[in-house]
Amino acid sequence: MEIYRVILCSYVFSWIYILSGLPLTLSYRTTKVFNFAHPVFITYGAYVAIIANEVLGKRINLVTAVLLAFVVGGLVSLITHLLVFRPLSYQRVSSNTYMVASMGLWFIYQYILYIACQILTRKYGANFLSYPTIEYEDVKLVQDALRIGNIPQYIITASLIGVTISIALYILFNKTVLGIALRGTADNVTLAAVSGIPTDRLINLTWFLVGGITALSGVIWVNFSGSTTPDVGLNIVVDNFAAAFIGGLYSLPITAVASIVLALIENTLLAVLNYYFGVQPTIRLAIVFGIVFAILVARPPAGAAGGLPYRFIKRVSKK
Amino acid sequence: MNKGASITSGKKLLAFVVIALVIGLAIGYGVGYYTTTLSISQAPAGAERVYTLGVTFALSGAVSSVCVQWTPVVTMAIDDLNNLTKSMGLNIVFKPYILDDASTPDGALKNVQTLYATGVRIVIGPALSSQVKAVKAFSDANKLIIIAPCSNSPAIAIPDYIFRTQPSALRESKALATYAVHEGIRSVVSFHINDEFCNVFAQYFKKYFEESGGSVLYDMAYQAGQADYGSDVASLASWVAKLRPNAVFYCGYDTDGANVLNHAADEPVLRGVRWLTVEGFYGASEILTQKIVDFARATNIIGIRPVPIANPLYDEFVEKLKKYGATPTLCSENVYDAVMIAGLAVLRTGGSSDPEVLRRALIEVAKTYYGPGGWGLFDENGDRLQASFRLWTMAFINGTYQYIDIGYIADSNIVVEKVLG
Amino acid sequence: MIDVIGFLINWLIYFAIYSMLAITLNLESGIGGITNFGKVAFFGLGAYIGALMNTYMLLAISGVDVSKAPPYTAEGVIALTRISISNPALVLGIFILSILVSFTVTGIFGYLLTYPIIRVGAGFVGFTLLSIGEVLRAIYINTEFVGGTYGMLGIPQPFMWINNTLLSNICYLLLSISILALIYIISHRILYSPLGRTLRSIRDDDIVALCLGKDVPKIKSKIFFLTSGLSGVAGTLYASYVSSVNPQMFVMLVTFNVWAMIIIGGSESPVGAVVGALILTLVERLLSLTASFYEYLPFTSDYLRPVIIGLIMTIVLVKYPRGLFPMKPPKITKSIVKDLEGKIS
Amino acid sequence: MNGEIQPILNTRNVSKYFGGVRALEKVSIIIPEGGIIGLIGPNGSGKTTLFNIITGFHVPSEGEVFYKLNSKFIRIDGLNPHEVFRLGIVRTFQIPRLFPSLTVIENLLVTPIGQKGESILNAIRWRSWLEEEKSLIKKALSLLAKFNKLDIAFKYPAELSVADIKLVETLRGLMNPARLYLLDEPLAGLDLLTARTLLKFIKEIRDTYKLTFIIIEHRIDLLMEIVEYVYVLHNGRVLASGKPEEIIQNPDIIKAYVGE
Repeated sequence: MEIYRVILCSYVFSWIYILSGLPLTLSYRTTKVFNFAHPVFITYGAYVAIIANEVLGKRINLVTAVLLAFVVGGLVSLITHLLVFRPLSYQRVSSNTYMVASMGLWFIYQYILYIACQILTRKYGANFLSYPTIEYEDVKLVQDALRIGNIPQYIITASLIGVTISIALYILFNKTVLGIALRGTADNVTLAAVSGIPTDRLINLTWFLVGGITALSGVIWVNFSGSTTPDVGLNIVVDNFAAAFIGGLYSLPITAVASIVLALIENTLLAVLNYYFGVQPTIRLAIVFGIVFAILVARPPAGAAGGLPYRFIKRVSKK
Repeated sequence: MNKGASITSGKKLLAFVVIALVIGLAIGYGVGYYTTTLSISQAPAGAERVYTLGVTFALSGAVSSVCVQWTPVVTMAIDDLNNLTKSMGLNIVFKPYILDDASTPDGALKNVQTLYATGVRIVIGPALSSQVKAVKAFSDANKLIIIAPCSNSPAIAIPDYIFRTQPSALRESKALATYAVHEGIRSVVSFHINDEFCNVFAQYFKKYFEESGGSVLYDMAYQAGQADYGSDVASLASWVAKLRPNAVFYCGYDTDGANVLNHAADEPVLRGVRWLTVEGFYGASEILTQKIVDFARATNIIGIRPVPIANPLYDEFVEKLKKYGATPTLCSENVYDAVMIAGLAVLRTGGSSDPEVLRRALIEVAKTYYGPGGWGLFDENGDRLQASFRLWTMAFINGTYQYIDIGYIADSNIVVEKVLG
Repeated sequence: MIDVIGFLINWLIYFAIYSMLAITLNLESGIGGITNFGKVAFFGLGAYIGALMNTYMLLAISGVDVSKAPPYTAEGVIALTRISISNPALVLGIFILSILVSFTVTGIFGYLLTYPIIRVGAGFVGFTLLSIGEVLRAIYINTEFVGGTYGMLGIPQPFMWINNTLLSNICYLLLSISILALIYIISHRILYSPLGRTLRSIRDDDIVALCLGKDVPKIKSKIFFLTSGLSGVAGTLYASYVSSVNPQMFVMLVTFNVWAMIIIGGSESPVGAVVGALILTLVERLLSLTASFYEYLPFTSDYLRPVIIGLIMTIVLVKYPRGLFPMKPPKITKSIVKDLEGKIS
Repeated sequence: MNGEIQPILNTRNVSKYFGGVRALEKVSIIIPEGGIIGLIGPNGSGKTTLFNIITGFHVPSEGEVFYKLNSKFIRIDGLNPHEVFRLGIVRTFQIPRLFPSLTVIENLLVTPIGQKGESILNAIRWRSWLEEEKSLIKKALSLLAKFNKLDIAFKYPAELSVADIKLVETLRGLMNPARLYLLDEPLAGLDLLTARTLLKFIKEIRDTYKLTFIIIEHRIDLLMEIVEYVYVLHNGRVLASGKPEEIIQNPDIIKAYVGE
């Protein structure tokens, strides 16, 4: 069994899921918004890299892509917050209202991208709705310098971005005043506001980070996958939601672990099932969702909400 | 919370919504009236008569990357039709009415209903067989002519108002199976996307291949609409390493195809077998990368596609399409033929909107139509009768990566003209 | 030759089916507090049950060898078309039976799902049910009996034997509208009854409701049985209308469309659900009807349709966060109080 | 404790562990019928856990809870919360939890158990429950009238004052034949005047409806004004119990509160 490639895929997917899943949990924790527009951050990140690549004559550096994607993703996220989520939060709406508003946003962003792709396709000739892998020039240079050309480039890209962002996030949240204020805002806005933390600005910052970091997973994606489509965010975000829910919509570490586990299940477990048990990989979604379902039912997550104190089977104490 | 205010504003809203709806309905009525008069009724003498051809393509969603490349083809075909009418001195102008169905059956049905309501009597599209099935009942009931350019499902091979310019998958699979046996391939592992188009190919390829003495050692499908197929390719590699087939039969589209081939190119095991495929990812620009073309040469990947050889019309079509900023992809010649046959049928009836008249005209026109996709003749089920195919592969020629045709299959005669190293 | 009538009929059938989903979703989510992100699971299950009964059963009773002509092949479809025109009594009978069966089976399916719903807690119900929807879809895709990726086709529209398309469509529309009316009345009556009050209290705070003696799981399971069953009926109606089912029809987007309807229309009130369904289904159609107006744009004008729908959704919600027609407190309580006025010391 | 008074509820050696953490250990208390009993102790001493066990939120790890019903004692630990409520045990929460989208009168009307209109089939036939609804509304209105609060009947909880919310929350239980009230910090956040009014009201309804109250409260000074007996919990154990005046002078308790 060709376990090597399966492990590579699981590895890259772990980073992609972590980079897009953690911000999802963070945004829910901060603002209680089920953001269904989250996939557009991934997609926009990927498309920023693609468009930059095309504009720069198919020679793009990872650094350029990362910076552009981070800024664009962050801005889209911030604008979304300022124009839609913040006005809604002033009116104390239910989470379902946020959800539907974010769905509306998803439609807008997604189809603006389709329009942009069509116009760009006319201008540059490439099919933007299905774009080939992008190779990053500077990563190639580093690879040549270090004589590690035989390692797939996406491994290096994913590791670089993933490790950097993880460390940065860890330091931000655990070692800096700003991060502690951010966490405080995330956990209890009222309390944070009373304590003199400028919550409004911090929530803006959170949204910027959410969009920016999520967009980076798109930057890894275009380097990894053979093709990028406007649906890429949608395909990835399902697993983000699964991971976020397993993490109780609260815990960043559990979300990260759940992301890795999901990446392993989707890649390794399915390959094993297929090879040793003849199970067709077409059941992938059923397996992922079945497992999430089983986890949620077997170990209801504590955190954002708990189950009802109700026992279907009567239990009494030991004598 | 201010209850009272929200209740009174509710009343205002009610008024607002009702007014909006009335206006909306009025617009809808007006538009319906406007477009129908334009497309159907007799305009004053001397003025142009506009005939609208409905188009519903999956311009967003799962298969959008293929379908967006069909819109230039439609534009081109409509231009050709209008040049024709002009040169004939007719004052009919054709106009496309392009709608996006988001790759969903539901979207296709809604679009077809809208198009029909605006007076359209011939619809080009939808792309997927599942969408064609969803519009079938509506087409049957209202006698709306549907010309599907890329549906190959034998389940819709029924005499009705649905025509298909994509030849049946049966003959194509049979031709590919014959080719495989001819090449000395005795065993294959089948690997395809789990969707109707490719499942049909896989099913019939297996049938005909096994009838000719070959064997399909393992049939593996991967789920459409995933982010990535790396692990599925790894599983395929495991099977190939274990079962040691002569070849891999592959069916996929451009997006998933690029993904699969990219991963496959990294697998030494998969470089060591022949690859056979159909027209699924033909023409996709994202597949023409150095990595994949190298892989294609290493495995001598051969695809089949339903275009007859020695068809100068096809070469002309490719050349002309370049001016519209597009290259031929999956089914694009069928799209062109669909629009042309529809337009010619309309001209033959003199702009009629009677479905029966149109249907008969369509069948008659197709009998004498020869386009880039070959002879237009439909069989009794309204499916294109076409039994000659091209064999294609990818190569690096004259400094560019490109798709090239290397031979053809006609009536089970196999001719391979070019042999690439 | 203006086909406004045909346009209206087709839109109204869609509207009716989506209204059923919206009203039931409103009943279970807006009022019952079950955040159902898996609406499409019940819709799809109903559609598949309807499809299975209206094809396999019809073929078997008519003496066609089902194994040779299953409803996902051309032979099956041709046989079904023949039967559905020639044997109206049988077609109608099986159709009515399929609606009943689909109500029962989908209802029981929903009833059984109450266990995980209670167990995971309110915040996680949505995703749990969404998973169920996707698992079901994966099952359809991988089961040959129900057509796999081919889906099933040739499901007879029960009035197809009427030799007039318009008339048979009108019949179907009337049937759908009357079922819709029935569902509306049921929903309206439940909402303004003591049960509705209890449901709203459970939605507000299920723990307190439990502390006040409400058997929350039992009440939720009852209401979920009803709403799931009714969504199943909507599914059956949809399958017979489109006359084909396919796993691609029952994707998450359907659920979210219905959610958009009830939130825009005004969560909690059945009027809101209907208005939401009306606005979204109509706007979409009107936009596609006017797509040819914008041909001069440098891109496919139909891409604007989802953008405009998205804008409508966001703007309406930012302006009216409680939706266009939020629920009003029951009038009946007020009128009784008025009657009693003066009698209370 | 006075021998003549019949207990309505007693716990016998109730213990509760969460994972390895001990929340309650062998707590035995006796609640006399018709009494107002105080339950005090520092934060984390297990008061709310005890309430949770009595009301069926938690199953005790050890021990039993008995409740007198029709002059017989039945075991109620392990019952679900709604079953406990149906036996006449009403609980309020630290933060008042009225149903925010229901008006005050609806908040009262929702409480009666076994309403006819709560079954789906009856709910659809309005006539089947209309009579019952009328009598319930009458009852609710007369309850409100008794406390001169008829004017808030159609207000939403968000429009009420804190005292009114607490009042409504307590009245909610009276829509049923309630017998035992468990109040969790009813005085928290109230100014002195309102707090006294509420206490007066508790006494009043106790006398009118022959109820029993167990009250968790941190404002001991106020609490001592009305309770007849006090249990002090500390670190999950009963540290002391007795009449209020005895408790106030007990140095152990002062140490438990102030010391550590």
